[in-house]
Amino acid sequence: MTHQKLTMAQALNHALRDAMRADDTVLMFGEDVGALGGVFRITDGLTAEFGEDRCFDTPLAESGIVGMAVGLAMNGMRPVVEMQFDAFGYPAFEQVVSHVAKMRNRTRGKVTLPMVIRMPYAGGIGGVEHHCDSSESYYAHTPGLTVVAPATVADAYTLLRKAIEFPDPVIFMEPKKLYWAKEEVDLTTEQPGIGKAVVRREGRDATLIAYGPSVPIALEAADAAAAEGRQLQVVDLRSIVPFDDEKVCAAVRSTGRAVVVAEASGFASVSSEIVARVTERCFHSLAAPIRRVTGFDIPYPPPKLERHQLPGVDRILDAVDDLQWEDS
Amino acid sequence: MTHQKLTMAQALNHALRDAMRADDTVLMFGEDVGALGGVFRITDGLTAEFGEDRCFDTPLAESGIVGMAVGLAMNGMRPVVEMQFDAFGYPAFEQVVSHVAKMRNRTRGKVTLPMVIRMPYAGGIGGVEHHCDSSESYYAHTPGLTVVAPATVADAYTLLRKAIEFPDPVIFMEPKKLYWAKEEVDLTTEQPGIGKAVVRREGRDATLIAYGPSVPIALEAADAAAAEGRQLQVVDLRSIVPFDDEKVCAAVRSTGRAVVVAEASGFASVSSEIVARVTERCFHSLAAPIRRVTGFDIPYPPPKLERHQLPGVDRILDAVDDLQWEDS
Amino acid sequence: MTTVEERLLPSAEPVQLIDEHGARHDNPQYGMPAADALVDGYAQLVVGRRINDQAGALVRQGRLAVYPSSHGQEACQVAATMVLREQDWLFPTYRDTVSIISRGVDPIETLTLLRGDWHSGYDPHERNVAPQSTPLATQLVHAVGVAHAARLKGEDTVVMALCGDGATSEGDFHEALNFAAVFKAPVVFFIQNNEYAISVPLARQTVAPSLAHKGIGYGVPGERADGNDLAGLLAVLGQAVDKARAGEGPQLVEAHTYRVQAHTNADDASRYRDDEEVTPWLERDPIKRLDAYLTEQGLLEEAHRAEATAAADKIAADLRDGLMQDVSPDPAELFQHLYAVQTPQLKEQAAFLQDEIAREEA
Amino acid sequence: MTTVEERLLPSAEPVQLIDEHGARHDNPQYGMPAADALVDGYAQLVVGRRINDQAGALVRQGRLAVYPSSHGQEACQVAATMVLREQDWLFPTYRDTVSIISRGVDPIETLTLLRGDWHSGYDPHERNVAPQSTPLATQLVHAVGVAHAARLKGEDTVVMALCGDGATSEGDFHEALNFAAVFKAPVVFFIQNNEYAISVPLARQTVAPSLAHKGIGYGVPGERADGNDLAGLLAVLGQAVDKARAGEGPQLVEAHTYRVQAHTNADDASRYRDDEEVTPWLERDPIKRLDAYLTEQGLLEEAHRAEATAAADKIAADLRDGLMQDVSPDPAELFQHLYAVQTPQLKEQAAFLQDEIAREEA
Ligand SMILES: Cc1ncc(C[n+]2csc(CCOP(=O)(O)OP(=O)(O)O)c2C)c(N)n1
Ligand SMILES: Cc1ncc(C[n+]2csc(CCOP(=O)(O)OP(=O)(O)O)c2C)c(N)n1
Ligand SMILES: [Mg+2]
Ligand SMILES: [Mg+2]
Repeated sequence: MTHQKLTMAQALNHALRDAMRADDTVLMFGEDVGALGGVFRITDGLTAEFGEDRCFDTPLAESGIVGMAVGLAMNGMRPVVEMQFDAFGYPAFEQVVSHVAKMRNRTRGKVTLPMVIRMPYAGGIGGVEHHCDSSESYYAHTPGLTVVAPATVADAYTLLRKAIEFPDPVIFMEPKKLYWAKEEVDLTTEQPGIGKAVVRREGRDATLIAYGPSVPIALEAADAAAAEGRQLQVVDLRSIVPFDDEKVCAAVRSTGRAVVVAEASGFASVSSEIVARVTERCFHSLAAPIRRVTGFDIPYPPPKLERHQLPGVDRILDAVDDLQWEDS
Repeated sequence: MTHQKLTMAQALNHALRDAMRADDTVLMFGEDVGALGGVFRITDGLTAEFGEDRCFDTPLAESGIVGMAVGLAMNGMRPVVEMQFDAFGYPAFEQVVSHVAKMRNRTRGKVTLPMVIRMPYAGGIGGVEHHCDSSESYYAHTPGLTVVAPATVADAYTLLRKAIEFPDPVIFMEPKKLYWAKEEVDLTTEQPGIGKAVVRREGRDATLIAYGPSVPIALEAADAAAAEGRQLQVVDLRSIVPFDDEKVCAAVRSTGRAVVVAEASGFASVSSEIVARVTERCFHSLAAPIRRVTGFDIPYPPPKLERHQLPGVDRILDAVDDLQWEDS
Repeated sequence: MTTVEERLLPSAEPVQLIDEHGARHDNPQYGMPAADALVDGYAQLVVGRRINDQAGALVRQGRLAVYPSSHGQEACQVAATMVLREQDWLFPTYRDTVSIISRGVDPIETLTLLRGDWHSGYDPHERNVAPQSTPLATQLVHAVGVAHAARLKGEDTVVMALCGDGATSEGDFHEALNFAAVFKAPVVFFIQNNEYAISVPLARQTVAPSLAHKGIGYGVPGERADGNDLAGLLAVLGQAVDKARAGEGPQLVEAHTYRVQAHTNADDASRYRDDEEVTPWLERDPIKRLDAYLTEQGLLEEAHRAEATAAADKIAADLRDGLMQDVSPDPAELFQHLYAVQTPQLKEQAAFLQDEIAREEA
Repeated sequence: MTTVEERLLPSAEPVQLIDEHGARHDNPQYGMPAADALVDGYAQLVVGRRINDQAGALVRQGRLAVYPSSHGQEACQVAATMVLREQDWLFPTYRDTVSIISRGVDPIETLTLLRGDWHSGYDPHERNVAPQSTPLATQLVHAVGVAHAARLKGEDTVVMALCGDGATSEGDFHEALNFAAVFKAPVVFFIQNNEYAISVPLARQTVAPSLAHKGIGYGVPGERADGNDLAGLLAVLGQAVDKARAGEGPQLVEAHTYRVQAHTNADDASRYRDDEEVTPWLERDPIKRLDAYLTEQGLLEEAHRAEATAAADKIAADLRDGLMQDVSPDPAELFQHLYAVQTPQLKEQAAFLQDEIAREEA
């Protein structure tokens, strides 16, 4: 356990390195993850330290990458693969949905697939088309997958270590705009694991539910609200599947009001699910319908317009204002 | 307009035939849709009537099929393609999400893709793995697609005709267990179009919201409830995207209670969206939280266990009973 | 000196060591397999044929939901496993039931999928047989991963990956061959070209000179064999397995055979092909010709035939008996196998169903 | 009599009509293009080079978000469009800006994508140029569809579909070639093999004898050319286009060239390759050798050079001026282009944003 000031990219790199040191069946591969160290440098230095057999470039084919990982996992390895950007995970969708998610169930647990699919996801980096998708809802809707999204540097390390140790396949969504976020952290796995949400900020007036890139925005909004005298609680889901119903519902019950914040388009999404399940479970504790602040139902915009798509502090505060404070 | 007793499969066949007669840019292609007439016979006789150039078999590759349709649509054709079973649409996911859904937006409307992707979907036919998926949520979550699911023989005709005439790409989900459902129908396009829900049964006590294969079950449940003195209203969405907020909300407001019935796994799905958006809009009209009767969050079961996955009359009635009739 | 093209392109004609009349054809590159292998193979063909026929009967009796038969393709089915060692892996499709059983997997467990009890019924690790793959060509990339893992572990395992002619059109076929070649993974890609993908004939699938010609585009040697000649298949597949095992990287073999029956019992082949097309293929039957050859050579005696028939009778009876028993999978299983640790959501849903069933039964 | 292999396999060496020293090499199969085509091509190369260099400068000035340069690949860029007729189609990738502009598309509209204003800036129907494709190889199947539609309409249109060496590994490459072959679609698949896919060298991408060897697996004739020799490219691509137009079906051409610069300005090539590897390729520059050849032949005079330079200066100035203007796309557009008829949901969301912006601005 080391106390260091690190970026999220560095923390992820540490997690991979430590996992590969701890277990020599852990392999890392994908496009440009070898000599280059990945287009975001998450795999920087791994080939140098562990050799070509442990961290390597593949031909340019995402279905092949995921499919090969399936085979490696079937035969004793713990593959970690990178989809260069989350939209480039779509060519592998068939492998993910029909095999990664189903192999264990298909074989009644005889074949397990301990593997991790890492995806730099979401926007806020001024990327051109196909570089800023938020595809977590596709995976979260697919039974058999575990879907995780860190929001802090510390969690990036913890959750990636836990994902690699996890006995089943994990879709690991890395909020790419936070890659360069720096924090003073202890690199430790002594943190809540997969399936556990955490309350990042206490507050009695309303609950903001967020994950991945939306957590820092939610915290900012809570700061701003506090300045106006409203105490917003912020829950960081960390794990989308499994979902921490207990923690999330307890939080919402304690305030009676909630806003879900997510960057993905809202329609038929993870944010819809959160609204639906929390409402189902906490209906009589709610003073107002749960609001959503999500991306619009449009393709991710070009760089010059992306700020309109991203949930921002003002939009969150507007939604909070909308929680029928008067009439309830 | 002809009055006939037809199966849904036949009505779809008529729709294709009439569309191909009306417009010779309409093409039908995919796997086994030529001489065989499709594994469900939806394209029966089309090659014989219109020739190999209008209805034809392709090599076995779904991404190729959808991608080729994109190109044909770019160059003046109106392609209709069949994914043999909806789970075999996944290899084409990249084409659907990155191109079919985005081409019009990408080119500011300069390139339009009038095309239809037909998918026999959902279960209830005792099919082995990969033959009974319900993938509508993946498409509904993808901005730029239009997603339609008929529930009646008449609508199968109407909606397919309208989908083929539609200026933009339509994902056309055909509830395969209803292929053999027979009805006395008029084949007409003088019906509400894409984007319009219809109330299939009036009722003042609670609203069942369903689409595709779940509509007949919802109607059955309403019959059973009526026998017990409860009047259930049944709304058939018909169109998932665009969603008929107006009609659905009006229906729910009129009863104050609702159950969403859908065969797909519930998590992060179309059913989550319905609960979320109706709750957001009708919160103060609701006497109870909206319930969901959906498939479990598991891969579609093997034939011998499938009945547990399908929303059934009892399960729907249990959910209706759960709508807090006493305390509200 | 051979050019790279000579090394990678297939023979001008499919390799055939025994023709349809049972006559021997010598081939400079491929020797005739040992007599005992052929006699053993003969018995396996007879058993394989019986499995196909019995399974067909069981479909008609409603004991199996569906059965994609390999009737007429038994030489491919049997050869694919005969050339493997115990540590090797087989990656079968839905049509390769005979291959799986000839690999030693329990027949009833093998038919779990087609019976509708569960998605797959055998433990893949027991005999190194992957679950039968329904989504076409998708298993081929898994095969590469399994082979590569073996190489990383220093094992000399070979993976036999099966697919049909139709499946070669899928993107995953391409990615699998390329990955295998680049990583020199010990995989033998074995295409059973039975001329049809459901109703679609080969000519609609590809206009390549042959499917074996696809190898060179990946730097993978391609070879083709008569798919109804067990001897030729054993020679060609045997050599491919040897090369892969020796570290020469993946190999591609196309067997030219024919789907004598419909795609499955649910299919109606008369809608897309004439019976006349089928007839000549019945003459090319793999069992008939091997019988003729071995008999002519004095290698097959009545005792062998009787033994093979007895083995076939036994497995047919086993299938009949095994499938007559009604197995009802436990609904609780629906929630048990997705994750090592059941999620709270699945726990809730399992409890819901249990309660529902209890109330139904009450 | 040529065998099918001879017909479909590429030449033993990449076709080269002018070598890196500007010397002419005769080829029995490919004649030297007409002098005026070469002189015109020369000017286009000079302009293309300037577009690349100017765009690079504009990235450094923050006027473009990113620019994947085709510096060193201009011969491919220019040849790809020179061989086309007006009714033909071009399917470019993100790296093919020069090709698009040489096809006649407005330069500023072309750079809309890389400037970040919108996903694509030109009307594809105006010059029959598809939007630049970012997801690799996915555009190749569209090209087949466009070509097939043209055939159905009875037009003699040809589609030029571009991709890189890396993209050949994607499943869609495979499906596109196979569909084109089966439907005899008039597509010329033109691979610019610049030896890298970002950091990944060709040897990691494939161990095939060449990328042109991929054709035979689809029954598609493959050919390869020196990618820095405009003359050879015009000859080879010209013949491929002619054949496709004549109804001989798709053609595959691999140009062997080199990515002289990093993948984009955001890439650091020093992490994965040595400068020594790059140096010899600078010697093989496409402009230099054409200049040498044409000068030697007395075909290129100072006037031509001056004219080319003037055209280059002009386009550089146009780019500079055009990109200095700050274009702010209207946020309302975010909701306008998804559907012919805006959905109620998008109407609501557009109103929401409009209101938000109004309040911000208030
Ligand atoms: C990805 C995918 N698409 C479509 C199907 C439906 N399907 C099942 S078998 C089949 C034909 C396969 O033909 P081939 O590969 O030649 O194998 P064969 O059945 O002849 O053994 C098709 C289209 C499928 N299983 N998977
Ligand atoms: C489907 C997909 N996967 C990954 C990427 C990310 N990516 C962009 S360019 C590139 C390398 C492409 O190499 P190549 O095809 O050789 O073309 P070049 O850039 O050399 O012109 C990669 C991996 C992408 N754009 N699309
Ligand atoms: Mg076949
Ligand atoms: Mg390249």
